Amino acid sequence: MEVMPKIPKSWNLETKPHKFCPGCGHGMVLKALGQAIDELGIQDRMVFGCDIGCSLLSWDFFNVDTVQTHHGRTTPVMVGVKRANPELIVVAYMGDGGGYAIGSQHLVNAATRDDKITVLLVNNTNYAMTGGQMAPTTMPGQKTETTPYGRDVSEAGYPMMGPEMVAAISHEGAYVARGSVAKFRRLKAYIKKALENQMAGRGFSFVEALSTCPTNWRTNAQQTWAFLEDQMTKQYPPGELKTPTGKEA
Amino acid sequence: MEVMPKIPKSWNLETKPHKFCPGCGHGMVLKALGQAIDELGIQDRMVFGCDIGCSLLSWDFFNVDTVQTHHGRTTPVMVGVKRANPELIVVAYMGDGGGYAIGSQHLVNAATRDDKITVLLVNNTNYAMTGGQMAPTTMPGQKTETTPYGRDVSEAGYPMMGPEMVAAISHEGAYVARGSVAKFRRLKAYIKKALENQMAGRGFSFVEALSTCPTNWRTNAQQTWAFLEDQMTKQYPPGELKTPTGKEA
Amino acid sequence: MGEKPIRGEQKTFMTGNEAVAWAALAAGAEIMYGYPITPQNEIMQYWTRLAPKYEKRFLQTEDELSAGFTTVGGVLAGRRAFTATAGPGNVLMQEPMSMAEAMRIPTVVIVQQRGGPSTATVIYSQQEVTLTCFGGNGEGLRVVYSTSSHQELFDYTIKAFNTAWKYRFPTFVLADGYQAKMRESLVIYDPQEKGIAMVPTEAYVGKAGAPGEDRAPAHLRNTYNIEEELVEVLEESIKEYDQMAPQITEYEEFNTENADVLLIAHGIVFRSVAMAARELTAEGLKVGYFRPITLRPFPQEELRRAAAKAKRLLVVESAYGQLLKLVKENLYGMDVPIETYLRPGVGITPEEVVTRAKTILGEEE
Amino acid sequence: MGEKPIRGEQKTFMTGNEAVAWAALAAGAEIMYGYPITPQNEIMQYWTRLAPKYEKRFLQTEDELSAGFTTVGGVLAGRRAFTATAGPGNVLMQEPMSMAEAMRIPTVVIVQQRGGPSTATVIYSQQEVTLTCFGGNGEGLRVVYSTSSHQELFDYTIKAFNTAWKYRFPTFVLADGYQAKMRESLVIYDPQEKGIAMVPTEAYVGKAGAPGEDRAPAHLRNTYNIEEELVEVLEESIKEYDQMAPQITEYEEFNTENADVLLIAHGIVFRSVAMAARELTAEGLKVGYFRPITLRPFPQEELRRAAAKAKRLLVVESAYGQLLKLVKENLYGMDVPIETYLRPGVGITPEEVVTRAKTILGEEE
Amino acid sequence: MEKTALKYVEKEVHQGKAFFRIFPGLCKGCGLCREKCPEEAISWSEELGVYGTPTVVADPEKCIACGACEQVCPDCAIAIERKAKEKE
Amino acid sequence: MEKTALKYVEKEVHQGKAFFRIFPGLCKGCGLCREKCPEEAISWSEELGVYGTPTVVADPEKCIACGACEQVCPDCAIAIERKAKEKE
Amino acid sequence: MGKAVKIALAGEGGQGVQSVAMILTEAAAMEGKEILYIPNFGVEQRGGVSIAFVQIGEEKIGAPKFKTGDIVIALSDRAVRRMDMHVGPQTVFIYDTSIKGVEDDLPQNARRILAIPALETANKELHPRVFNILIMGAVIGATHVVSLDKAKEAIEKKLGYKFEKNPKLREMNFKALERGYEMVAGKGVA
Amino acid sequence: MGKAVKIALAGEGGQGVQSVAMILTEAAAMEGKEILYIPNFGVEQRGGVSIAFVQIGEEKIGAPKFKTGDIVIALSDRAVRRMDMHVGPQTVFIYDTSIKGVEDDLPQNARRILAIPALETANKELHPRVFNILIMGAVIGATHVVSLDKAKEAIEKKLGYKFEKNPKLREMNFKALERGYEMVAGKGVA
Ligand SMILES: Cc1ncc(C[n+]2csc(CCOP(=O)(O)OP(=O)(O)O)c2C)c(N)n1
Ligand SMILES: Cc1ncc(C[n+]2csc(CCOP(=O)(O)OP(=O)(O)O)c2C)c(N)n1
Ligand code: SF4
Ligand code: SF4
Ligand code: SF4
Ligand code: SF4
Ligand code: SF4
Ligand code: SF4
Ligand SMILES: [Mg+2]
Ligand SMILES: [Mg+2]
Repeated sequence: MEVMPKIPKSWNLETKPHKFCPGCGHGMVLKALGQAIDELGIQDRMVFGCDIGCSLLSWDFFNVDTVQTHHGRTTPVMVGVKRANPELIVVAYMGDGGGYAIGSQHLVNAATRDDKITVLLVNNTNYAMTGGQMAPTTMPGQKTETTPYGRDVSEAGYPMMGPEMVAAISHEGAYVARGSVAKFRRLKAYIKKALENQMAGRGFSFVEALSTCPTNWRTNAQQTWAFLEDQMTKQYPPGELKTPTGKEA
Repeated sequence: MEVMPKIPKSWNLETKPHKFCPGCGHGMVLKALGQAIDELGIQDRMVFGCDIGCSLLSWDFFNVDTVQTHHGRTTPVMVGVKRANPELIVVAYMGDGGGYAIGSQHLVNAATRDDKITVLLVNNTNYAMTGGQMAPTTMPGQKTETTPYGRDVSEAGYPMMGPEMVAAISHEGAYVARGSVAKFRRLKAYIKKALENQMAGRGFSFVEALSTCPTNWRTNAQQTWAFLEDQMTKQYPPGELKTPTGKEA
Repeated sequence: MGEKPIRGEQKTFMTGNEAVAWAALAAGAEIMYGYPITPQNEIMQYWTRLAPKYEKRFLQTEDELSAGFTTVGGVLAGRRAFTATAGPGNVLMQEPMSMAEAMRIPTVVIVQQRGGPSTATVIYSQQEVTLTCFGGNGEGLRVVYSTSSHQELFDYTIKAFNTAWKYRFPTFVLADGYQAKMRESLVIYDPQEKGIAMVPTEAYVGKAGAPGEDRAPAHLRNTYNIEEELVEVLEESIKEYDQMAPQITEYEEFNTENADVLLIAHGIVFRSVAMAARELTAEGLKVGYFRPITLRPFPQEELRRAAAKAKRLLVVESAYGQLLKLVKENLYGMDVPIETYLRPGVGITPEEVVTRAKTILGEEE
Repeated sequence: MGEKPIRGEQKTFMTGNEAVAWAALAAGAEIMYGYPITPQNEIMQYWTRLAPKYEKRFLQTEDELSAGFTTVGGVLAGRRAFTATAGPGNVLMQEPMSMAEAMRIPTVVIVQQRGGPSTATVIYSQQEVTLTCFGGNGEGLRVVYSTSSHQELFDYTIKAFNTAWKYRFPTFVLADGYQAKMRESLVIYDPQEKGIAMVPTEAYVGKAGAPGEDRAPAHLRNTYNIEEELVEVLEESIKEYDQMAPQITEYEEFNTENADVLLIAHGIVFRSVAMAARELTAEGLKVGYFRPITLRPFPQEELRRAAAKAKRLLVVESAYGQLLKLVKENLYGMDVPIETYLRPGVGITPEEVVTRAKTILGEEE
Repeated sequence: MEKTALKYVEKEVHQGKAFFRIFPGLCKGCGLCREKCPEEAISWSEELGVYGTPTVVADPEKCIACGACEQVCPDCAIAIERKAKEKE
Repeated sequence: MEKTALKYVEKEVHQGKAFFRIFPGLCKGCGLCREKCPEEAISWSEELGVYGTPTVVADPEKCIACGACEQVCPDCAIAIERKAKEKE
Repeated sequence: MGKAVKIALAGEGGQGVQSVAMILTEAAAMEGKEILYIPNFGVEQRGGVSIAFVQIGEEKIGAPKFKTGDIVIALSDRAVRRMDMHVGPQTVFIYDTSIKGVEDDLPQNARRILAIPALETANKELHPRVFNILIMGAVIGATHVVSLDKAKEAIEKKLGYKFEKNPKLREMNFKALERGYEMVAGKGVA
Repeated sequence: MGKAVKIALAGEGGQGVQSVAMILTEAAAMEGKEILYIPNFGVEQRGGVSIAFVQIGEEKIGAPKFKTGDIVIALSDRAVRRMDMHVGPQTVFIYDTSIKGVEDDLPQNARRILAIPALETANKELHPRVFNILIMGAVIGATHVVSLDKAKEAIEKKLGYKFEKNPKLREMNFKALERGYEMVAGKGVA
């Protein structure tokens, strides 16, 4: 028997190695998603939508029907697909810029409407694809291309607490969680629950994944983990914020 | 001495009677705002921005520098004004459609950024100017032109809890309240606090005003008050959600 | 699909917005996603009234960006989906439509023009011609039908779905606030009964079969890493657009043989022009008209033929030269003098056209 | 206003985006509000680096709608404010700019074109010509300078602030991804030192004095209740626009006397065209060029004069006929044959232009 | 505000301690004041308002000059004026 | 996936109870696995990865086949395989 | 597209000009005529003068709005002023006698100006609610665009459900129609 | 705008082709030449082949990109394949001898193809870090667009702060520059 790398069945092998940078958290998030798809056996009825941002590099990532949309617009495209064919399981995959800045009206309204879709948002504290500008999630004091002297919250604003916001406006059957690529199993569990929530038709489901961007952070492996695990997790506490049956025990 | 009607000094008498319908809550909200302006003595350094929606009918309402902007865009215009000239006291006046639907990305991001502006949002549970379509705030079961059989929350979504959302993402110095034209004094007090908060440079301030729209509700005076006081206030509890010094005692 | 909404031909009397809603139903449209804006609101309002009865779907979205992108999503899922907008909403609609243009997604959009620029008026104009034909950051690979009566609003809304799905370019039906709000008579019908076959829809995503096994997965994108990839895709689309053009261009003309003045107008203004032409002809004057029905692609050859026989052209529009630009561009190389009657944002009556034409005819003598 | 950013003339070597940031500083711009998009990002990045030193303001907004509307707000407050965008961002920017157009708000926008339609490429194109000149639901009452070198990016960015504030129309500086990202030499300077006076800014709101007492309050609107109110405002703006036009149109030409081929191009493609023209001339061929610098208003008279003396025109652009449309429209009535070399979304080298021109010259023999 | 908007109809109320004034040129006849009056003191008047609809009038016997009607009137068409002496 | 991506280098680890496999054709040399190894068992290897950067190798003495490295690798370049007998 | 009779009706929000237009065009349609009816609309939901532009003819109607009408009816002072722009030398201008203070604002160039006691008649002889039907009668009296019988049929169609409950209403409406007709017919305006 | 020498350098992300371009154009600018340098850029932040398009001449440079270069240098197998489109009959194509498996992918129509042991030389004789400077030397050897002295000046300007701390580095870089130059100069390509 040929020895194969341990790659989720739903991944598209032809496009591997993928297009993300070395050490990019997108790869881990998509691995978690791939495994979740495999475990739930939904590859055949999935539609994966990816945003503009580094997430677009996943346009041919899966052996799953995929639409690469516009910056911030993956939520409405997937809402449109899901409502047109509720049999499908749709995932809107986006960055923090796409979800919390240019597409925040879509996120907020889809959550309020309780659209039965799954939004998977990668929080890497910056606009990665455009070369590392500030994102709504950039940490106080963090240097980016548009906060070259560090994010001054009194001018440039505070970090956006996405799952907290979604939890505040979503409803009974919604699922809201924040995971981290540093806790892979848990992240995968959240993603799986979010998909299951959609499969059960219970409500909107939203997972923010704390992720890494060594390229724009300009960090080596050690610094990458440190920034994610020490700093980001302090600002953005992982955990489930809303589950259809109440908070995680 | 000539007997004059009791009209706030900051109102522009030349354009009175104003353009709102008989019994329109906009008139009451703007009366509260007018009195607040008078009491705070800020008429000379105010900039009033009004949105598209019935709020646009206030484009010449005050003897105050006024800009009528685009649907949903009053928040960014006022952010632009305020940051360009922080001496000014700016009010972004809008409807629930402008604030929670098409302009929700601006609301959410201005709140997160803690922009030092005051947003005054009129919740009349519908898109009034366009003739009574559903708004994000339309009540479950409420009939509108686009929910002719009553708002079915499972299809058309749930009412948007605006102040709750803003409270969830805003910061220390922010002020967030929901008032009602049925409780005029309290509404005025909220608006005044919101303006004071801006004057003190403490943070973002946001007041949602529960309001009336007899024209599109197709209600007589009694039904108008009943819908506002019995039904709307149940869905949308008035009160202060966030004050710079903590919750209202 | 539920019951057929229309049986037989029915002469009715309704607003243009109502006519659109019925046409979409008749065409078998399954979904409308939209955002309110005057003067197109009643399309949504009629649709929502009819939707449950015919098992149609509807969503009032949070803005026009969402309306456009959800419509794109609906089409990707294989549904005959449409939206409607106007004015500032049409400006925003260009973002989703540029995606539809890039990815050849057969969206249908009804545009009820209103005054511009900016919020301007909620009423009427023909100022969204350039925007609808060439909006977005592309080359305007779309189809735009400009209608001038309720009958046409009905007919071309049905046709728009077929053009869109046959050629896979975003297709627009252009009208205006007057058309939206006025009532006049028209005959509504079921297209099948009239022998009009509806082009079948097809899902782009969520097709039958396991992707990667039974079939290739759909990997749809609008972004390319290098210029050469893009130009290749664009050239293919342009080729197909140009091939399609002669098959779908439409126009209408009258008295084009040796006209002293050939009137050119589209949409509702064309009605005033037609009346004026008929009246002037009755007075023994040599006045004809040419009306492009497809503004994009433009009936270039046909207009050139007509213009070649005319002494002068008179372009009449409720805009400041948007049709005029199309006319000049398409007539390049000819030198028939072009006169204009341009009234941005306001209606034009037959009397005004008659007066203007007579002035021109007078000048000529 | 802090220290002068530039003293004396300095020959430097930088990217186009850097040149824009320096030009804005030199022009005394006080505010940039913007949203990141490749290829304009570095304008924001340089601005944010320089901002604190010169007491400039900056905000990265939540999207281009906000960037445009905050810029409008900044200008209303009396500041020299600008933004920069590209591609899909430029599509969205049309909504705020239609408000600026309606209300005569002197915003300045730098557009670094990229491939289209839709997200397409982050690299390069000339496909935003129609969008930048005529975007929105209006008549395109704006000024568009198309630059072709870093020196011009610098010069025209400064000029844009003056044109905007003098005439109160939104003003665009058009360039592209190559210009944004490439490095070449230019001379930067302080406009005052060069005798260029900056047109003073003026607040629309928040002026001195008590409104209603010392002065009339500002009651600014873009919405009208009836058509006739709108057309009145529009006609006034159009009149002022048309009066302004001859004062600000700019162009450049070479060898236009009896050219066998007159090349027409703008922006960076013009550079290839200029090189080709020079090379062909050196070979003894009669080849000239005409380059519109203002695409809006268009140098109509000047092009007509040049074209009248040419045997053929060759329009060269990295788009599928956007400049071509402008040329045909502005030359209407003439019949010089127009040849084209249209390469949507990809760069054009001098060699390609030479080849194309020679083919045409060959055909002519 | 046109001159006609400044015309008013006045009633002495609250046992002569206050005036109830209605400005027909401002009143749109919405009736909101009427519903809010705690004393049910307000009724429709013969006098027509700005839109040709009836305006309101207070019953001098019932009105206690509480000001609720003034407060809710979206058009500032009602003014309750307590007489000066009362304050003394 | 090109054929070269399927080449792998294998080490017996965890006292022979498992394999540590690295697929150089997938490894981008990010080093994230190295930092996450609880046993500090991973070091850089001579073998170059897909971008010409060093790949990683596990020290058979130290590696306990915990799988942490496999889990975090964004490129699925590591596969830890416990031998079948272990399960028995 | 052919010539048509052009009618403009203007009044305050509550005066029911739009329902007059609806019923009138309905009647014309029932007679097999071509009609075109468009209300004015703007940003305000209420408060502006409400105008109905109606055209009735034998052939398809051309343009939806017209500069000047054949018959222009104004039912309030604001309406009188607002409609001035729609009056031309061929216009018969009709307004209600009860409207005060518009003497100086009446159109200067109308073919004919007619004041009718519509409001008074409705209020005193009939019922305020049938004021608009009376106006409809006046329009027919001035134009003969439809027969009174068809007009009654259209009223029946539109309001029949109300008449069921209260047959007196039918009578009153028909009466109003006729009274309106009489106020104008034979006055040499049609 | 005049003719210029057209140079395209392509390699993997870490190989430093963009800094070669920066230093080279800096040197040319210091010599009073006109330069135009543009990197390729796309949606991927890393992972694609990195290309620097450089032109150096006496007059202002025309177009920023060119179809085919005078000198095209490819430093990895992917770069060899990617640069094929930029090679024409006037092109001198240079690649590193260490690149394996590209025999069939070398351009067919180059004026001259030259394999140079740049990587090996850098790794074995000098230090892997000066590989890109060695390549810069090769470019100069092939084009003589700047003098070696100016090149050194530019290196000094760019890396001087590092040399302060470790003067050995300066020596190594200059050495690399010269070794690269020698590998190509006099090979009849310039
Ligand atoms: C309308 C529009 N504006 C701006 C852009 C440019 N743009 C592309 S990706 C991006 C930011 C991406 O950041 P994020 O969403 O956080 O994703 P990441 O790259 O960090 O994964 C921006 C601003 C665009 N493509 N479209
Ligand atoms: C971009 C755009 N889309 C749609 C509209 C149409 N429009 C005008 S007002 C309005 C809704 C107003 O509702 P709301 O904000 O709740 O204010 P209200 O009238 O209820 O006070 C809409 C959809 C517009 N003007 N611009
Ligand atoms: S730039 Fe950052 S987010 Fe984007 S692929 Fe690279 S590491 Fe990942
Ligand atoms: S429509 Fe409703 S919100 Fe608008 S003015 Fe009338 S009552 Fe007020
Ligand atoms: S609330 Fe005011 S407008 Fe309404 S009826 Fe009373 S007085 Fe008149
Ligand atoms: S003042 Fe008080 S008691 Fe008197 S009428 Fe008004 S609400 Fe009634
Ligand atoms: S985490 Fe994966 S890609 Fe990164 S160094 Fe380890 S094996 Fe290589
Ligand atoms: S399996 Fe565990 S112990 Fe072994 S190398 Fe990986 S992380 Fe280290
Ligand atoms: Mg991000
Ligand atoms: Mg509302």
